[in-house]
Amino acid sequence: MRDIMAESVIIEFPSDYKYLNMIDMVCGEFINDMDFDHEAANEVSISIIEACTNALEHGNKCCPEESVRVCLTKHPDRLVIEVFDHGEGFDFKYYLKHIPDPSDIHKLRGRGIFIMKHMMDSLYFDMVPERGIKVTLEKMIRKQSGEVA
Amino acid sequence: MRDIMAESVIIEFPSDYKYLNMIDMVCGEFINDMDFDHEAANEVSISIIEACTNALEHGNKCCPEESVRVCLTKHPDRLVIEVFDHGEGFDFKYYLKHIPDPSDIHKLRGRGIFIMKHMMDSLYFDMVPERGIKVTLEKMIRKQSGEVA
Amino acid sequence: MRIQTKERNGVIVLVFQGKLMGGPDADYFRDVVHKLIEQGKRRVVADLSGVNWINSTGVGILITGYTTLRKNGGDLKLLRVSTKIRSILYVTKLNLIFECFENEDEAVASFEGD
Amino acid sequence: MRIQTKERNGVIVLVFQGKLMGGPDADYFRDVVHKLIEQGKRRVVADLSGVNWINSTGVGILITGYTTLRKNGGDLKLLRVSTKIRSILYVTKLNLIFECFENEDEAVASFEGD
Ligand SMILES: Nc1ncnc2c1ncn2[C@@H]1O[C@H](COP(=O)(O)OP(=O)(O)O)[C@@H](O)[C@H]1O
Ligand SMILES: Nc1ncnc2c1ncn2[C@@H]1O[C@H](COP(=O)(O)OP(=O)(O)O)[C@@H](O)[C@H]1O
Repeated sequence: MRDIMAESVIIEFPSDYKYLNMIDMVCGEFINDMDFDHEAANEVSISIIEACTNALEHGNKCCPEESVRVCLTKHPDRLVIEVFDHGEGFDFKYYLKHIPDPSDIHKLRGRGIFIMKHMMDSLYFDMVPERGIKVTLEKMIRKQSGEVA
Repeated sequence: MRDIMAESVIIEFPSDYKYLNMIDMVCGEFINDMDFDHEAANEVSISIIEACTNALEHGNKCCPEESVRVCLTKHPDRLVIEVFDHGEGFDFKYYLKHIPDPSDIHKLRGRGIFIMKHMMDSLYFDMVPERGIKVTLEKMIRKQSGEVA
Repeated sequence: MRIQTKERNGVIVLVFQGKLMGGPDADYFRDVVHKLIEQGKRRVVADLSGVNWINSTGVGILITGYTTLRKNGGDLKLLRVSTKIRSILYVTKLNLIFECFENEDEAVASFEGD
Repeated sequence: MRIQTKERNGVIVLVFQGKLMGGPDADYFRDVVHKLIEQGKRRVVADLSGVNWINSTGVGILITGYTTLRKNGGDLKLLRVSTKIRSILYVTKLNLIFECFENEDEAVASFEGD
């Protein structure tokens, strides 16, 4: 698993919305020397905010004593974002097969996972024993031609 | 030790100078809603950079696989910064009693600890078993009058 | 999030400031919209230039405002949408729902003749 | 860190850009200073307006440049010092060593008559 060329930053913060911009800033700074274009960087920023919002709202029930942990890893060909909460999890296998229509104008919520799935190259969930949900997001570095690095 | 009113952010990064501005940004954002004036915030920023520079240079010998861990904690009356490295430590008891003159114009280095000691309200070192040095810095929130909160 | 309200030619311009992220923001905006409807004001422009942080729930807040206003014979149009909001609208296809403007005069004028 | 060199009335202005933090920066600046001395150029102004990150070693780099130039009959003066650099100079009392200027013309002119 551990890649010699990989470089990681880990950040852990209380379950409060006010820390979301800190995370976004850290992630923006972290990917600054990766070859993402403006659009890709934007998609990463939107997705990390969605993942952290879910962790603090659904996982940690907005309880400020429960922290959210984010691990950012830079590989030569991709960025990996892992977000951990302390919650009880949910039936993500079922959910991923039944993602609701995000264009439904009668719904306030339920678009976060859809958005992450579409903006990142991969999204998966794990239930980490004695901890909670871990969401893993990956974004590949694409070369000019649109090819993956 | 654990204070219910306290709020912490933890960040861990590879021993590379390029992460120092990320740390400074995180700390600046963290203390944003604390009652520090511009000068105090500046002193915190300078001190956290000194502490992290020492951790990555002296503690981790600039080895990028060794991480520096920073824990920021907001108390009602003060900010606490803890910086951990993976080094062998040094004779800080002796050093703190013999801090060299920082105005010596023949020296390139040796001013970091002096600066932290003068800019923060307290500075202490611990040797953490099986880990390395931990530096703890504290900055009190002063009310308008100059009184400590 | 804060919302400032102004009126121009019978059109309400809501100027959003700060985060648009769900939680209490959803209730706050719903109340604002309901009060407007009670006052018979149903032509609304949301100026989003001051929104510095948004997530999918923030976009959801806008869409429920839109739905409520439409149900009451009104409309919600968007003004000065950032790249981030635009990307979220696009990927969720909600861009097909919202009329977006870059210029306040044009947004206000677009209600004429309704 | 990058340093651009320009000359005005026999005074060298070194324009610093980026981090000033020790490590390789110390060697780089020492080389720059030594080359200037070899060329007989000993009146030097360091323009620090482009330095966005500094630590105590960065200040140490400046002070060793100062010491080397003084030993060779020259001087190093500072231009556009940020609040952060100023605080470090002040607490270490190195502010008593360095002449600081806000204006390039004044910094250059200060060497006249030396
Ligand atoms: N970390 C998590 N822990 C528990 N449940 C989660 C988590 N992330 C997502 N969920 C569940 O998945 C649903 C869909 O999430 P999402 O698409 O992000 O929309 P929203 O958060 O707006 O409901 C949530 O309503 C929640 O029930
Ligand atoms: N985290 C650390 N681990 C090991 N040694 C340290 C650490 N921090 C400081 N030191 C020692 O204390 C000395 C003084 O540190 P400092 O005042 O910051 O100046 P400088 O880092 O420029 O030498 C260092 O040269 C080093 O020997």
